[in-house]
Amino acid sequence: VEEPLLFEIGRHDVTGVDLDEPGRFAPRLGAHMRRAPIDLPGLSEPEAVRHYVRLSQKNYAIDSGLYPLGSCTMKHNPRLNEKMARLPGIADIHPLQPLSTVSGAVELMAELGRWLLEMTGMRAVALSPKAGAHGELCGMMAIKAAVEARGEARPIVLVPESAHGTNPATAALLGFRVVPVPARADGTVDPEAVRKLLSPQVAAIMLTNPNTCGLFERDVVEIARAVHEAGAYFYCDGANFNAIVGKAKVGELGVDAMHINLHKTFSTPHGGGGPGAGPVVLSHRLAAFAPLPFVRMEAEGPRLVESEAELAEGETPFGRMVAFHGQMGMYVRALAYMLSHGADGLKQASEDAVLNANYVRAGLRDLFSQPFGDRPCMHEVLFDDSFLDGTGVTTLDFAKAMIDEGYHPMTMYFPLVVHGAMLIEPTESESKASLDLFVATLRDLAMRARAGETDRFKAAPRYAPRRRLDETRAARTPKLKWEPPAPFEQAAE
Amino acid sequence: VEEPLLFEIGRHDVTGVDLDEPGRFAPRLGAHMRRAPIDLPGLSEPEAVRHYVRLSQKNYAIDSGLYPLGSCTMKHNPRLNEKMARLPGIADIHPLQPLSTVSGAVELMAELGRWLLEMTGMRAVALSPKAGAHGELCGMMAIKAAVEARGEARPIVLVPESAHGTNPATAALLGFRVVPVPARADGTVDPEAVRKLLSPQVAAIMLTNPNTCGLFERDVVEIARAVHEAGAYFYCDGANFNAIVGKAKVGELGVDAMHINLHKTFSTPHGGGGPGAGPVVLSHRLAAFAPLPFVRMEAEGPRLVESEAELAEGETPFGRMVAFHGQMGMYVRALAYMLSHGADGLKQASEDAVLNANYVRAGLRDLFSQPFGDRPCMHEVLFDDSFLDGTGVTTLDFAKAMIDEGYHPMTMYFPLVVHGAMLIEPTESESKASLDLFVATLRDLAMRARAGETDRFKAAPRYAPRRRLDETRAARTPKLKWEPPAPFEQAAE
Amino acid sequence: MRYLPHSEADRQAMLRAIGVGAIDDLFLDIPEPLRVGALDLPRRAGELSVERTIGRMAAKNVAAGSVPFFVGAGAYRHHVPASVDHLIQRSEFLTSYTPYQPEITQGTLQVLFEFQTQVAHLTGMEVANASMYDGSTATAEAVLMAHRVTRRKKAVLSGGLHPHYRAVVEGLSKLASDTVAALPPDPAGTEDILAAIDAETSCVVVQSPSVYGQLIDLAPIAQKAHAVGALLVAVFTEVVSLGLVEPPGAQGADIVVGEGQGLGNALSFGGPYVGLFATRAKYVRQMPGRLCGETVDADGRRGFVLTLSTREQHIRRDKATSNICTNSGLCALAFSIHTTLLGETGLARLARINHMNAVALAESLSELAGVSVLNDSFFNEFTLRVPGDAASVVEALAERGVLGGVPVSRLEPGRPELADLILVASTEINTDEDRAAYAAALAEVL
Amino acid sequence: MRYLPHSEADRQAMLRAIGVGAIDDLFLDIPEPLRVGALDLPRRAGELSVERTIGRMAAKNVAAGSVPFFVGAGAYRHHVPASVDHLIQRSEFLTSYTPYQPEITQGTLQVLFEFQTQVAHLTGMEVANASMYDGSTATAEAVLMAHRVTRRKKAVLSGGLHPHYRAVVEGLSKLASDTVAALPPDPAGTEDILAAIDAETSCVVVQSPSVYGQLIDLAPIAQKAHAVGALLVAVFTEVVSLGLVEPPGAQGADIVVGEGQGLGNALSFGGPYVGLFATRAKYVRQMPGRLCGETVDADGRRGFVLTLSTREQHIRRDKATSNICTNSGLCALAFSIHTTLLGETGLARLARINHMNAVALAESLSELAGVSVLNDSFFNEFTLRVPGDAASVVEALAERGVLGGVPVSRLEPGRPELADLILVASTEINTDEDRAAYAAALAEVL
Repeated sequence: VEEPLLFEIGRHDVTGVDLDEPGRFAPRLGAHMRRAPIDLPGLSEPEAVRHYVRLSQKNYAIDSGLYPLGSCTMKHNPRLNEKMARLPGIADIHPLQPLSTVSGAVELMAELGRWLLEMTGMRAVALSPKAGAHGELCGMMAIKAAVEARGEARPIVLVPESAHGTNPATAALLGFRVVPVPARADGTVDPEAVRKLLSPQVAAIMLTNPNTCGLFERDVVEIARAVHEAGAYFYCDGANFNAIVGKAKVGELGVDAMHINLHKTFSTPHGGGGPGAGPVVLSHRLAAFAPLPFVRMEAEGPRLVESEAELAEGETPFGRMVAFHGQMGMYVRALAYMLSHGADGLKQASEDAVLNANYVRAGLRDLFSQPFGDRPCMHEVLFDDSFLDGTGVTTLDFAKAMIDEGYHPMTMYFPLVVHGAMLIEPTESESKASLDLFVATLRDLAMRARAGETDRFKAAPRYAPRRRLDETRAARTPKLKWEPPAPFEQAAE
Repeated sequence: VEEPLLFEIGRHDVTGVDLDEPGRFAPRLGAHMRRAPIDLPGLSEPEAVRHYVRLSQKNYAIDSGLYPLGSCTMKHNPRLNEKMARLPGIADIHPLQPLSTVSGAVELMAELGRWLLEMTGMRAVALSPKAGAHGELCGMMAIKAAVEARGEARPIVLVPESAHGTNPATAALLGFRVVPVPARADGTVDPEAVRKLLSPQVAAIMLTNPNTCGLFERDVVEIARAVHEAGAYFYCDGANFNAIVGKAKVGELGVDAMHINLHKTFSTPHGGGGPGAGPVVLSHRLAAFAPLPFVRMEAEGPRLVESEAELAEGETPFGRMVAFHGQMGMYVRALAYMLSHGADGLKQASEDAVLNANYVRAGLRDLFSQPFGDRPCMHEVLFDDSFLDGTGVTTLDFAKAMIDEGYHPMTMYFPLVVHGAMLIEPTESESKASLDLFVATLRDLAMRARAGETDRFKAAPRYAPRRRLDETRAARTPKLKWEPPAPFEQAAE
Repeated sequence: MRYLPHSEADRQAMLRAIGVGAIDDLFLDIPEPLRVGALDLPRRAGELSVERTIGRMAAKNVAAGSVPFFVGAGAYRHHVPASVDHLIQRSEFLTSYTPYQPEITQGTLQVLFEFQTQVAHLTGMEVANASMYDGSTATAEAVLMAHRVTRRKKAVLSGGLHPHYRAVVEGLSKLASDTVAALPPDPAGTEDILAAIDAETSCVVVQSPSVYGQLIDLAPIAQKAHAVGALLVAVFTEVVSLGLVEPPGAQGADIVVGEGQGLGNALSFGGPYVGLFATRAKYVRQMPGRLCGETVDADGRRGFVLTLSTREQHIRRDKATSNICTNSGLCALAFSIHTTLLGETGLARLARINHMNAVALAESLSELAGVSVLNDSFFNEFTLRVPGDAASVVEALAERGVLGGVPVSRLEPGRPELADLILVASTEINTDEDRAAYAAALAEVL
Repeated sequence: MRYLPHSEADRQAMLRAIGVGAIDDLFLDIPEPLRVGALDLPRRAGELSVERTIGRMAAKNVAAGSVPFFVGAGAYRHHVPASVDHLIQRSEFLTSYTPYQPEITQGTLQVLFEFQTQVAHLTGMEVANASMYDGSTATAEAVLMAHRVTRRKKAVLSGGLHPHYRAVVEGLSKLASDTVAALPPDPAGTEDILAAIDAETSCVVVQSPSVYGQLIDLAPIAQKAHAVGALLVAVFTEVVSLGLVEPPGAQGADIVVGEGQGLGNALSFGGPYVGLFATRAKYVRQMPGRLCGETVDADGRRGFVLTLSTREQHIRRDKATSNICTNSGLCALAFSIHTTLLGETGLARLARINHMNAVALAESLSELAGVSVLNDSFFNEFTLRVPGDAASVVEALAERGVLGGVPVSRLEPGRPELADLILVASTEINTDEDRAAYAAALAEVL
């Protein structure tokens, strides 16, 4: 069933909100009154509810099926967290109401920070970044501030080729020059290669660990030592932190800054593209540079430090990442998740995530190709497209065929270091039965590809709300908002 | 995508609720400890959420499309009402906690009663019945009690043939003999026919108004007068009250008792089959017999009368319909609906409901057949199957074909007085655009039926989670709960 | 008005299409003098206003979750997982009708099939229906069903049956000219119900745990009933007890009815709740209420439908087994989801915690001078004897911020011998602090 | 653990299938000495326990809805229709990922397309993106974009810009070696910003209504900026104002950014919110953030996709227009639903009510001795001058149960000339009683 656009069914004189027209009063708008209508169609409540319900029904979601997006960590979103985020004492407090009326909120931020620091073994946390990439920016700003505080100018940042695109983009945003670090044949970074690139020009290395090939960088300690010896900092992309919570503390690995995607590791919902939250943990080398605002533990309890006027000795924040105090709505969800799991549950979740990825790997290893050999992976398993050689089926075709089987595709063509990459992350939320069915389905598809059923793949998806969309056309002649159709006479020409 | 049964995926040692095992204590169960396991499989929370979300996706709902079930009144369910029903001061109060701690709840019941009485022009209200049929039972019990209080025995109840099945069933439950009242050619009840059936043996007439043919019983006042003159009572089935709220007061029409389906007229959700709520309004003739508990207005405010020990002069309740005080969760939703509409909105809703039904009637009248001629209807429009004569398509086939067009079928084969009845109630929640599309679809189907595309109808539905189900098989060898599959050896025989 | 989609222009266009000049032309059948001018009620209100009005009423009530809370007597406060309420609010469940069109309501139907199975397992019976209004009406329906099965008209009610349930059965029986023999209130579970069963008896109705909390041995009652051709109707008001105590089905019950509110459903001042109804397979065609059954569709795939509807009013009219034409669908869904989340392990553990908390409370309170527990066995509720008037004690406790239970006199007014009894319940929601607060407040009050 | 589906038996079977003996065999790459023994954190907790822990924290905060509430300064308390929160909690929206697979995410994509259109119409601009983190980060991105468009590096910030926004722009610019010329705080809107614009200027950033509530005439600023080849970046923090005041697009703005929280989104102590970002069509390829565009599928049916992603980091890496790789999807959905429910009529009326309430409050408060309103024009917020220290006044009001606004000193500490100013906002949630309570409390405090 097709659902029209709001602009095709809405009417300017219909509203789904009952408000009484105000009585007469003397406005104080000066000369600033709006002159033209806005052009905003309205819907009554029944129409609006149906419009959005029907639109929602065109979406795939974790709640409706396995969502094996590698590196994205589509795990279960507990409903308790949603309930907690809607408590009036959380959802209905203003960031600038007197601090005396929000002590519980500051306590919650302090408690979240305490958990994050204990899990990572770090010194300080900047809670305010609004997403993972924003956290990267925060961490790299802290590093740049630290470099400048030492009176140095280090214009280079090292980034492995397997890194998320946000890493080089973030470095570039701050004016750094990005130098790529090659990977070893086994998919990990060679400390020797890093050492060769290090110099007094290098401000930092940005490393993802576990990396985007699903492997733990086993030489991470040696890399960290080399980086520190060169006077540089070690930024860790925490996108894959969910594999090692309770198993390893990044502080002990030598990391200086790492963002934590609360939506990946701590289950705050992805919401079709956000909002996320990207707190950054900082080592003792960077702790002093944490941006405003931050929570300081004082004898009387936690205190929210909002401005430079309130700084104590040794606190040298590099500035401010956002208005207000960050994503309270996400903090509370993540804290509810942490409290629910506890130390034992968090460790178990990491273990189950790794167990599930390896179970999928074990189920597919004879039919699919692993670019770095048949060895255990962390929370996600990477395949390349060599098992499709000669079939005429591409990674994209294969992924789209999964849609027809009722699955969301895995992450494709990432990391870039692997040809036709397929990155599968089942997460700890999937049951064995669910994985068995998934593996069986992928095996069946692989065999069909090899059996020459190429058409089935090229035509996929056939059983989705839409078939493949013309992305080239969208980009070539961008149509980014609704325009009224041409009048009938013109249209008929 | 198929969804297995809970019993096929659940495991006895899996739970989605974390509880700490209690420590040692001395139980006081006597000899009553359970001896055998219950056999209840469990699911973790992610599995459970997905199980029920996927099941839900196999349902049609108002929120996903027009639901033209005549007599069922599938109107929009405002989400504000759900929010109000979940306020801790409503959802989290116990029916037997001290009355001093629930004065707001009693006030809410009183306020709901006030609205119902003003809308109906009646004297008293029994809020506690749990559904429409339960309200019928309540009303008929009040009538029976009133008859008995007069020292009479009147074993007969008159019921038109077009009545809902609950009417005769209710009367029979109380030991009444049901005598049918014939309808006139125009689909309404003839006061003369009623007069002929009236006698000192008759306790009551049960009449639906507007009736199930979607017509207002225009001689209702005359019928009421005749009934009263014969010493009998007038029970009105209030299933169709939604057509006349703010347009006519049933008290002024001569009704002695009427139940009100809060889910039909006042939008409490149908929930896939309940819970409903069926308060009964009573005339001065029956008010004294209202069952316990009831709210009495006193100088200090409303008071909840729970037991015979608390009765005042002239209060002679016939007993009690339910434990506790009825459907508070539904009261609050209905009251929120009433407050939202107000007197003006309630009247407008009735008018729009009638307008919409007549708009559908006007859109179809040339192609469909109206059993009682081309005249205005109330909130629902009745067609018969004569327009399908010779096509080989039945009412059932036609209805199932609607499913393939994305619509829930209308009510079929009811009322029984019309051959192949199709009863369409769009409700006031549908927009003109929605009705235009609906009418166009029905017209298209009718033309296809006449064009001889019989197969399309016989095979319908084809685009639903299931095709037509074998109801005979279900009834002949009832399988009413899950049984484990036979072991493989047996199954293979 | 936000719920009404038409603009004035829409309305005018539609009237034109219908061929009438004004909306009142469609209401001509209503006799002119009886058309309402205006209702004496306020006009429309926005959400904010409605929230304020209802919020003010709600704020006058003491929410159970805000105080130490020990009230039961047929409705129990348990913790319901957040996912339950989320799932039942899904549009596709919440705003769907009774699944009369099975092709597009398999979701609701499969839920009902799973629910029926869960209820059958919990009660230890062969077959369960798709739910009733609540426990009290289910009990009344069980009595009517027993009349149909036995073709007798006399029900014997135990003195441990919830007084409201008794009143519901009595009220209906009285007006339907049936007989009810109700035994006097039986706080300690010592009545001789066997003596009340005779050859006229259609059924004997026994609640366990009784309204007083007492656990009752149903087996001998079933034996005696069967010996005279009567049925045993077993009743429970706290479904969580079935996680720990022997189910009625294992004790010979013929019909088992009860209140399912304790799983998945809020207190809500008494409703909506969900009645459970289970029986033996051989009586299924005498059963009231909806039933969901398994079948296949035209392509041979498994599917579910409402079935055996020839028992029901919309087919059989005055010959129906009941006038019921609904179940408590959404409450049954909540019940089923909560039960699924618990599973065998979770429900048993939940029941043990309830029992432990009640035992701890009973021990603590009975240490107070003059206070005693009447029951020798109980699950999560017991009857407390206090010195003096129980109603005053409960009120005094409430003034001290403790909701300490239900004075028996509220359910059985006018019986001085019961005036010093309180029904006290404790579930998993109660903490040690709650119990300490109760004991302290009670000591203060006495 | 309730979120983990495996039973122990499942885990053992899976380890066997993988071919390892124990789970730690999968973690061998972590250097042995660095493997964590145990975290110094509590163990797992049930829902009830988590609810109690977080509930206790929440209970220590004063919820805005529980008191007369007049706090704004960049976040506004509006009434959000209940259906908004219901709809955004639908699993299919809540638990879906970024719509990179358009075939199975048309729901999210169509919502974004509608959102972009609504934002473009509201701001009076040609094109809008699919949302940013919030208003402050959108402003920083606007400055970076202006640098790219003009190939200059100096931003001029008005003294009416929210100080937090200014800090975000300054912090990033400082570390990225760009220049920021920020004018001093300008409560009354009297600064001469035209004088600050020169040939080095990439953009001039002006907020209207300013953080002090003052409405600013943007047209002359746009004129001056364009004359020197600079862009006008117009900022708003209260999107509801656009229902009543002239949009920036009609005044010559080149980039319009703002905070969308006021529609559809709760206060939530500052986040998550939703940044709005709109510009001219010719700059679209310099725009940061996600964009949704219309196209067709293989069958020629209309459909939507994320587009122009060659601007983005996952394609362009260090050449991207921004490092942003998310939007504020669910908040944008809430914004869009609320806007749809309001429609033209509703939003205009809502804005008028806001303005009326603020005017009434301003009139009432300025009757008090020594109290004055600084602004000659404003929407729903204004700057109040009080005798004495504004921070103490606000604190004293809070002690009397009135949340009366934000002392300017909290945003601009260390500026004695601003120490007697309070930012006071009033929206449709305020009643006559709220305003009377404020006036009474303020009279008492002064």
